Amino acid sequence: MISQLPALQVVVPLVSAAGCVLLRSAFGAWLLFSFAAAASLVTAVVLTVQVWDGDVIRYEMGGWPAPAGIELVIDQANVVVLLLLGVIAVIAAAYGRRSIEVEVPLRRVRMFYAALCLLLTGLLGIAVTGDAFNLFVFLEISSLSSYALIALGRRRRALLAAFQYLVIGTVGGTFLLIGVGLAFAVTGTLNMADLADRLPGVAGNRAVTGAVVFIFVGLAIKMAVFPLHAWLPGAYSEAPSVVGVVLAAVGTKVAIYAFARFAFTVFGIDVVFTDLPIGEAILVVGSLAMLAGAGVACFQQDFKRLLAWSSIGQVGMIVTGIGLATASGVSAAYLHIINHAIIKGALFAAAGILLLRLGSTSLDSMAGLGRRMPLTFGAVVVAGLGLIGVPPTAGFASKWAMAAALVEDDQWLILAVMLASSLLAMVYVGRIVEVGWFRTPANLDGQTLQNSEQATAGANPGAVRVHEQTSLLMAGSVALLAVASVYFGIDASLPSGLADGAARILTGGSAP
Amino acid sequence: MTATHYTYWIIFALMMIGLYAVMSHGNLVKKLIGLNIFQVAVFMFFISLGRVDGGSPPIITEGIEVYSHPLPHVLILTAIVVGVATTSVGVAIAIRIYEAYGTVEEDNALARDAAEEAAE
Amino acid sequence: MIALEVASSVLLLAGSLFAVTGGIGLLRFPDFYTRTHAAGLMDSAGAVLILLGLLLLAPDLGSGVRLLLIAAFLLITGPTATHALAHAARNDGVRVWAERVDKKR
Amino acid sequence: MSSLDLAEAVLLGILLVTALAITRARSLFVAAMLGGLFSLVTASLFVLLDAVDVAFTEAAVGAGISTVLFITALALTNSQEATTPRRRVIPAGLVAVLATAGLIYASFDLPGVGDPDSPVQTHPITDTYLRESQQDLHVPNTVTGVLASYRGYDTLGEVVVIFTAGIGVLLLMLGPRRPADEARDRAYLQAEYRVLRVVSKTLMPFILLFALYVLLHGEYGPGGGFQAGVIFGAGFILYTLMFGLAAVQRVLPMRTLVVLVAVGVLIYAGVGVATMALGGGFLDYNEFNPGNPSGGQVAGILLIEVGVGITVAAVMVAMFYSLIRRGVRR
Repeated sequence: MISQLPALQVVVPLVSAAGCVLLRSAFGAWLLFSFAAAASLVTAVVLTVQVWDGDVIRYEMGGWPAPAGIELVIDQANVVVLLLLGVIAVIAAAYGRRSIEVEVPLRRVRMFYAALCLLLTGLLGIAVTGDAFNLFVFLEISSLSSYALIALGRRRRALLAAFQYLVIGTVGGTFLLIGVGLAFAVTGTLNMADLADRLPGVAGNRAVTGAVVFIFVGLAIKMAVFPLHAWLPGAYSEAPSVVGVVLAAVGTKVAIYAFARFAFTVFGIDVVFTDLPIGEAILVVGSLAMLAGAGVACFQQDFKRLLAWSSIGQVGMIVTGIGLATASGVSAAYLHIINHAIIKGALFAAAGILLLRLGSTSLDSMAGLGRRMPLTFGAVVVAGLGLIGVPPTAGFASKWAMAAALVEDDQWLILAVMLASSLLAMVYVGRIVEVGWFRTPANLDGQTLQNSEQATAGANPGAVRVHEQTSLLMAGSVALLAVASVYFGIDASLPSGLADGAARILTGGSAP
Repeated sequence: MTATHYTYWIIFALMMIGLYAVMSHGNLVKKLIGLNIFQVAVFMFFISLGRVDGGSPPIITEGIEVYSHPLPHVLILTAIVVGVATTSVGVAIAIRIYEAYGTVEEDNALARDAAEEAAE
Repeated sequence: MIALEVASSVLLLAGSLFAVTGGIGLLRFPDFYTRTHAAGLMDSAGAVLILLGLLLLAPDLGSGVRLLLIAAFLLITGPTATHALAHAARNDGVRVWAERVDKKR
Repeated sequence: MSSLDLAEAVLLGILLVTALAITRARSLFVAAMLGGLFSLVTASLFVLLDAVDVAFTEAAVGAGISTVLFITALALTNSQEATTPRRRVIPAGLVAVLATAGLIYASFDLPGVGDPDSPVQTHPITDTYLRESQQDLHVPNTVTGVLASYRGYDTLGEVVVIFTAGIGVLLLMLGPRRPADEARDRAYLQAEYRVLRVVSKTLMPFILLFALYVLLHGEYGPGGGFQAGVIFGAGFILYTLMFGLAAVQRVLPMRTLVVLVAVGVLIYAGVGVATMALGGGFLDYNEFNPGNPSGGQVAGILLIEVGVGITVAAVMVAMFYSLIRRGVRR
């Protein structure tokens, strides 16, 4: 049983997706999704324990040894991602129970859960695979399901956001495919370990350079690295709340993992960072992203949009850590992947509660929130402090690690940029606090939540009313994430242990 | 480099036309058609990698010794399916956009959203 | 053997001629219905003649039967498609070309 | 230049012209039909490049399904395109030119097309796929062997992609059916389509038979579960076009289709779970017949191809149903 875990990690949510379609009740579909999420988390925990000492688990799909067959690879660099996915999936199951009921028409709920299972399958599949083409296939599974899920947002602009994401995301996926093709042309293999063995033999080849550039640009689109971020604000802010939580917490993170995997274990530090100026390019782009993301976030009028722009800045910080290509830089990047997932998950989950209670996520509607919904507001403030990086939050821990990594590499300018972006974060978080605490609430009667389809049909008989009560499961999810974001700031041993392990595997030069 | 590289270059030109069509056109359906051209050109690139001079289709037959490489064919079979799956979801979203906005021109739809925002 | 090859070449050439004529017709004919006629010709006569030409060169029975089946399939679907096109055009109110329309231009 | 090279060059030329014509066409119907032509010519090119399985699929999918999808989209939206604003032209052109320049730069170090000494051809897996597979699988069509066995996990991913697309389209398109739709269906049935109906009714059994042939013959010739599913689905789509939605739904209601979509995926994944339960790895078909591994391989390959076929056919028909129902609603 234990030896089958790598395959089960992907297969359980996959089979659950098909099961959700077969079931006749929405509650059954929810149960199945919850089961898939819990199973993913348990599997991830067991796998983490198994590779904790730096072991690498290889699983041969179909019993064919790589490179003829496809292998799954589990090591410290991807168990972090698996754990995050498991945790966020469980949160989504708890949180979605009520949130989906309100935001999605009943007849679509079963398929909605099926699509969530598929999103999970795709993201897990990217994380565990040891084959470059297989990564593309699972990337497309996760992308397709997220396009459909985003399009189900309540407003009509969700459709436009989903379409824009579909077009640019597919171009990104195809760029990845071109890059894989170029690498295949000069090595004859698709297996990551085999690629890593054979690529040094063709070092300096212009086709390899092309492969690096196309794979990285393709993944950068999926990571929403500035200036390829255009799809992100619309997609994250218009998606149904639970989809927003999952995507904001782990969507881009999985692409960042894939990026690190290609950079460090497939092409290797020598090709990417020594021979080519990719590291410098990443640092420039990451710095710009930190400034632009945080800067634009300050001017947003909508809470979710503000959070989405803030994500662009935070992704910039994570890739900066990877661009340093040092053990401490990669470790800091991984630490921030973990912490930012928790923080953004909490904030998007809180935004979903606001949507339910206030019928809107505009900053104006949040006036006086501190008095009317003190707990939710408290969670928003705690997580917001994490975005700025105030001690003792988890955000502080990862920014501190990042600052140390930058100092170690003498990147003073980038350190200044990072501090500036933290100041900007203080501005946008400050705006939320100012609105929520110091402004008086507007009149809220008669506001409704509308499904975009119903709105366009003219009449809206099925429009959902603003809810009086916050569901316990939703509030609990937000509280759990907010508490975790403080706990990991006070006792960072678990996340930093994971991050250090990942950095060791990636920068230590061992095979994938 | 040999003379056979012209195949690659024509394929790259097709990719360029597709990519240009995706980005320059504001019509959503046209964007999807452009995306198709772009992807099909990438498929041709992969298939041309598996080709061997004087080879036969990789179906083992007695008396034939040289076969083209089957792996690129397998990959592209999968990629074609991925492509049409994307197209179908894209078409569904485009139809919904038309129902919601009354247009499939991206710029018009964006303008209508902006007008809506200004009215609020 | 030579007789077979000659016969096959004649059929292939005739088929190609039909295809080219059909193509020219498609471009040069004045209205929808005449163009459909040209396209239908290309579909049926051209393709079937080429298939028959290939049939004479078929290396074994299997390929021969397949070629015959394809030809039979084309003979059924080609005219049906042409019919469907013309039918749809008529339902849609597409006018038949007449000399005077041309003179006005 | 051999005649094959000449044919290849001509086809590539046609492709270039077609692609340019597509971007220039203002009428989207023209663009969609030219898109179908583009795929068909590409399929011919794939035959020249020895990729018969891919050619089959590209013809069925690119020229068939995609074109149907685009035409449906146009029927439900607008068929004329507005002029492209000038501000889009320059950045789009810049990106396209940059990407192509990068590719051409990379291509100088690529092995030539057809080079027998290229890394792709000399890698040990080439031998695994072309020679060893004949002992391990006994499947003459190596494309099917690699697709269904060596890289069976990829193919599972492919089925899941189709499944995801089906779920996505249904999520976006499904709506309740109204009485007015039924009336329209009846009106449609009274229209004069006798020739078409007779022909399609006659062809229907042959189409379904051909689909089965393609499914079962996939181990020996071009074809397999995916192509079979497409043909099967196309048969039902043809029937729907001729006899209306209500008639087909008596045979194949939407709920059954949705169940079939999931069943296909479950068959494929179930084969994997079964091999796990038998003590092997996921999708290790040898476990089906430990005494005679190649027999187990053939059985496993056939089973998963059936799963693929079911899902693909069901998704295609379900998508088509939901799209034309949408049309009737407007």
